[in-house]
Amino acid sequence: MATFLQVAFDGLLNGLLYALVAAGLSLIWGVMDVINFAHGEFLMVAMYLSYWLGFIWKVDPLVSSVAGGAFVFILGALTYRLVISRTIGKSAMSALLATFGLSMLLKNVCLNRFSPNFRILQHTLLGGKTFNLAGIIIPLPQLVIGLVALALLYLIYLLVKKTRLGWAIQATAMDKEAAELMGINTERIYLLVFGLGGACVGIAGGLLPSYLAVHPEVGGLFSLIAFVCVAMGGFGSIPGALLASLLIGLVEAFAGFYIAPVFKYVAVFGLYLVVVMVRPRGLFGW
Amino acid sequence: MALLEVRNLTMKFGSLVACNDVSFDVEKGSVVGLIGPNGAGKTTLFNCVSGFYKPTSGRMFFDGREVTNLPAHEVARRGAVRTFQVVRPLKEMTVMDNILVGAFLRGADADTAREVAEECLCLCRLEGMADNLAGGLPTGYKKRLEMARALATKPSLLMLDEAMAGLTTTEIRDSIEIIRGLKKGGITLLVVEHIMEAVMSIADKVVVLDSGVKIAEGTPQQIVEDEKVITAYLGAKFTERMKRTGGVTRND
Amino acid sequence: MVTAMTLTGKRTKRDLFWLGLLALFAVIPLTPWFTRSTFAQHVMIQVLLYASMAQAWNILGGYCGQVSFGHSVFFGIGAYGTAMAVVKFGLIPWPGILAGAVIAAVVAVAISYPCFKLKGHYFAIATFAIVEIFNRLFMVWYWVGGALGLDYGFTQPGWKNFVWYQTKDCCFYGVLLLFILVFGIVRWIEKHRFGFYLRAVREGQDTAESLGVDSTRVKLSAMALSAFLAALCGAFFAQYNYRVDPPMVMSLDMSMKFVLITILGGLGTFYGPLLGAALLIPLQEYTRAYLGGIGGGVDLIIFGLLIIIVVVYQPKGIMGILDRVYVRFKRSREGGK
Amino acid sequence: MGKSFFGKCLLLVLAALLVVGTLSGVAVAEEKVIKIGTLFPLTGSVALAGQRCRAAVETAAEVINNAHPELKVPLAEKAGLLDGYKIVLIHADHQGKPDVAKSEAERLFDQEKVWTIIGCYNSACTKPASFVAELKQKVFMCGCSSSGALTERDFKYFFRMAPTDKTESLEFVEFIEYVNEKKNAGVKTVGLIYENTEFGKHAAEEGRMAAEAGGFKVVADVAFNPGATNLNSEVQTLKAANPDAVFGACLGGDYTLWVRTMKQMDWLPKVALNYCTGYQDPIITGQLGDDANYFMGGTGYAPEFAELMPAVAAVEEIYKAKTDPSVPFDSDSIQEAVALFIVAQAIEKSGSLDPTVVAETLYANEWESPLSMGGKVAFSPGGQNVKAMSMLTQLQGGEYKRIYPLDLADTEPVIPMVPWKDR
Repeated sequence: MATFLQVAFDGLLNGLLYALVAAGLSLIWGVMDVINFAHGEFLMVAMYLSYWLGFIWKVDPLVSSVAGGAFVFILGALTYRLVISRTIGKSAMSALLATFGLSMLLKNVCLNRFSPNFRILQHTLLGGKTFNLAGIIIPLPQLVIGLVALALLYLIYLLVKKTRLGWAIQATAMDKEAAELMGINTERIYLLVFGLGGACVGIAGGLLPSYLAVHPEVGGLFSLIAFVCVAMGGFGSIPGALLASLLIGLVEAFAGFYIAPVFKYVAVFGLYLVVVMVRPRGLFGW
Repeated sequence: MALLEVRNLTMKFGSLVACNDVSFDVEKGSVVGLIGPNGAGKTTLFNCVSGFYKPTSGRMFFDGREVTNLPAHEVARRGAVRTFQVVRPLKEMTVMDNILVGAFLRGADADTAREVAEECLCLCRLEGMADNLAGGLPTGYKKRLEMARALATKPSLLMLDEAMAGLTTTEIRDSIEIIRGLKKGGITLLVVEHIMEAVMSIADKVVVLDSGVKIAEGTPQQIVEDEKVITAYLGAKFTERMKRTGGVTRND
Repeated sequence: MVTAMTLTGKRTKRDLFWLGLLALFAVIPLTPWFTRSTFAQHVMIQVLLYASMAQAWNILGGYCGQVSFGHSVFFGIGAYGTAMAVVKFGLIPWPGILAGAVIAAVVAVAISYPCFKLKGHYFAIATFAIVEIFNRLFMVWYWVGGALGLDYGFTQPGWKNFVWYQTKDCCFYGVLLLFILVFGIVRWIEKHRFGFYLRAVREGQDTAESLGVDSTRVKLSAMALSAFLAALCGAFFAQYNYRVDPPMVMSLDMSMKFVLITILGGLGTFYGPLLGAALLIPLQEYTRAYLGGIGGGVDLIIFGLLIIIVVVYQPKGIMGILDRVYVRFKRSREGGK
Repeated sequence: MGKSFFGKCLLLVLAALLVVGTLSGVAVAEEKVIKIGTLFPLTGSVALAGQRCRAAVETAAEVINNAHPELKVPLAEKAGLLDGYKIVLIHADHQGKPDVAKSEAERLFDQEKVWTIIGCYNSACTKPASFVAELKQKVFMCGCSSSGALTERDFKYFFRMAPTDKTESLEFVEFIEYVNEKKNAGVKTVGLIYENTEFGKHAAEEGRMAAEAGGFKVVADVAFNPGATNLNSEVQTLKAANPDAVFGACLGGDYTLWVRTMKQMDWLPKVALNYCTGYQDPIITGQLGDDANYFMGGTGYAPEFAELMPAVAAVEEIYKAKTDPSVPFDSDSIQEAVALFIVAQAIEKSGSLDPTVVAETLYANEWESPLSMGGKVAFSPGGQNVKAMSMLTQLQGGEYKRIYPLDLADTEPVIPMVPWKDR
């Protein structure tokens, strides 16, 4: 029983991490109907930033995450200006392919600049700390990331649902032309959304070096899982993405433990297929 | 026996009843007009007949055989072909290729199909446009392309969904001519149309829908005088005018 | 009538060009450029192989408009088919090649039947998921070698075993045959009913249905044919590299190659896959050969940039650029008169 | 309709291709040069190891090409070999992909006209690349690829320096028997954790066979996909099976993740033994800090072995200058340097550049190799270095301490490993 709870808890914490990574993707997808293939590389860039801040100036990842968010916000906005804005209105795949090119570019620029070394921050505030809750071991870094994920998702939710800006975003997402007629600067909304989506993943990347090694290839699997989370949750639905991430985290943990670790991603991707077979627009999709 | 028989057709979307217990016949060789105010369920009915929607209840027979739950392509294969109210050209294909897609329904042979397509091209007066991309055509041409494409399948029943909406007067006249030509050629037509004069001038029979219910059926003359139709849809002025002009097409 | 004449005229002219191109390829092995350098031979073989792969994908992704990122699965099944025949059963590769291709087609239909009801990104991500699932299952399926992969031993070189050790001439002709097969099929399809139906389904599924096109069947047939041909390419890949393991053939990277080459060349065009491969593969091979040794992924940086530029500025690919140049060229000539 | 225009464009593209191809074929002819190719994963997920391997070969080439009388290494004293032949290295990158390795090997042999190739780190890449060499009857020198299958193919031109995973597995089991007996460790069960690749899978198979032959029960067999985002289920599975000893084959980042996850889950086996993996990478263990302590593994070289291998230190200085950030040799990269030294000695000794003669010479002699543990290299049919030794080390206080075999040991092993909470 203790093991079961432990596995479940690990799964939930990982699910929250996936949710944090997927949040930005979900926002971008929901508003612009664009899949950002370079999402994982945005994460990687933020992780490098956080690592170097920690390595050179001993800044803790908790603090660096803010810098990571800001940095990737700019990176995202730039990406939108230089690449994505030029693919809007073209075939649905062009943004995906362009961002695939971008992911290749970012990955190899980091490889070139920072070498393929695995880099780990030592002596971080959270690193390696755990506490025991009724027999369940809870790692502090993952827990903090999980809490940040919840807070951030809630903030995005509030932003989209409750603020003026959020209305503008929703209007743009529903009908770009109509929103323009209503005087919304959709170009700016897109820019902002892409930046915000970047910022979310930037915050995740800033926190991760607390326990995960940084290297140029680190983003790959994260972005795949984030895609699956977002698609499974349903077109741009933040609660959907959260639910899907938690489900994926749990399935990963249970399949990994009760079937075999090699099958854990088979189960994750299989789950996605099953879900979309039943609900072709995802859990919360319409 | 009628070419198309619709019996007690009902279509519900959730709690919304788009068509309620509609029955009518389309006789072979005739032109039947389907009219009614916006939201009366004309297009829904069309979608049911052409196999795009599965009706909630009711049955349909085409050429003596039941077509109620057949998929759209099968209905088309049987010979009941429709056009779309909002034109749907195959944008990145040329006009000729568009029509060829229809023509291929009656045989895989490319040369025969090409001959058929040429005919339809001429019939719908698209001769000079064969090599243009369909996506770049002006609206009027797109409407005619819809028709040409459907014709190329050699249908026995052609269902036109507002083939004249949004056209200029001259274009409407052309279309009416084309439809008359088709009728002469032995094709049965079921026409949804908003432009009353047009319907009245070509239809042998008119079916009127209102809020999903059939409220009248009869010759144009009968329909124009039907009280229910006048209140629900046509309005007294229109009837006056129709009587005055004797149902001849004109614009206002 | 005029139209009919120009259409027929166009047809023969294009066919002549196509035949001329094949003749050109056929004599390439006789040129000193080819005979002197096995690397040039390798690059040429890769160009034809990847062009064929991309064309196989193009049937589904370009002509039929169903952008699948799952083609490496079928490519992989083809590769495993022949490798199993040779390595596991000690046979000649031919029955394996055929079996692999047939299995790939069957698997493709089985997978895509439910997937085709997904739209847009949901479909794309489903194909990602399928690649990952297959990759991971093959990694632990020890009957087919699992993570260890299947390695070819020495066999008698020649057409019977479809391996050559000392020269690449026959390899080149082997891949040329594959190329002719794939491109020939697509050429044939383009002119026949199936080709029109493919494009009709791409441009508008409802419209196609209204004209009596069974869109599901068309898509499934396209998928099966596309997977069958991709599997043949996979079989050649295995024979050519003397080895198969899951990351080599069933990976997102490999899937992306199918897509990128076609998009770069021109989606849904006949020569697009060849043009894409003729640009991308030499670029990839030569940059890796002459910059890769320096390390630091410079070749991949260039590669990434190029993809962005092409996708953003010329979404119709090289064919689009050629079209534009051609229009300008024609206009200037007409202006001159 | 303009298709002839496309024809012209296509022809132009092809013509451009032809020109590029011709240019590339022009090789710079130089006299008295032996070209040697290196083929490592310079990009991709194991690029770090690949780049260090390349630096190691460069180091060996520098020692051979220039007069280094201060170094106690064969061929260091005078410049070049065979009366003034110099070694020129041609580097290539296989990106960790077997198909690329195969075509790059062909290019190195045919276009660059290299005399031999040293490589390829990944066993999966070494296989097709050495197959090419064998077909062309060229010598292939393999430093550290560990898959035992490589030397079971009866190739005539293939030579491998490092011990295989089989050798290591047997040594692991021997070591466990030793600690059971002398230290009362009470190890009865074994768990395996490995990345599911050619390397990991093969190592695990050998580990399982060796363990079962030694009478140990294998209670956990955990394969995982490299580059994982977390190893929770993997470690949880291990923890649930609770084996006394664990054989691990995890590279790079996965190794650190494994160790850290074990710490988080507060579990440790009594004995954790690693194949040539992340454990031996001084950078990675350095980054793990104190958490890396008490883990054990097979090690071909560590800076702490200076007294055993006195000649290495000076060579290592050259190596350090070639790596960025500057690192000492590790067990993998040093084997690649050995590969070049050995083949150069064989060329020198046979006085010939005929691959067949050199290969025969390689088989016929026992070679001095101050960079190898044990100092000697000799090959059995199939090309395995039978003198290859692996020393078991344990990290204590951040240093690799030699613990087994006993005649070379300098430290008592800490068995069982110190539990996390007592550290």
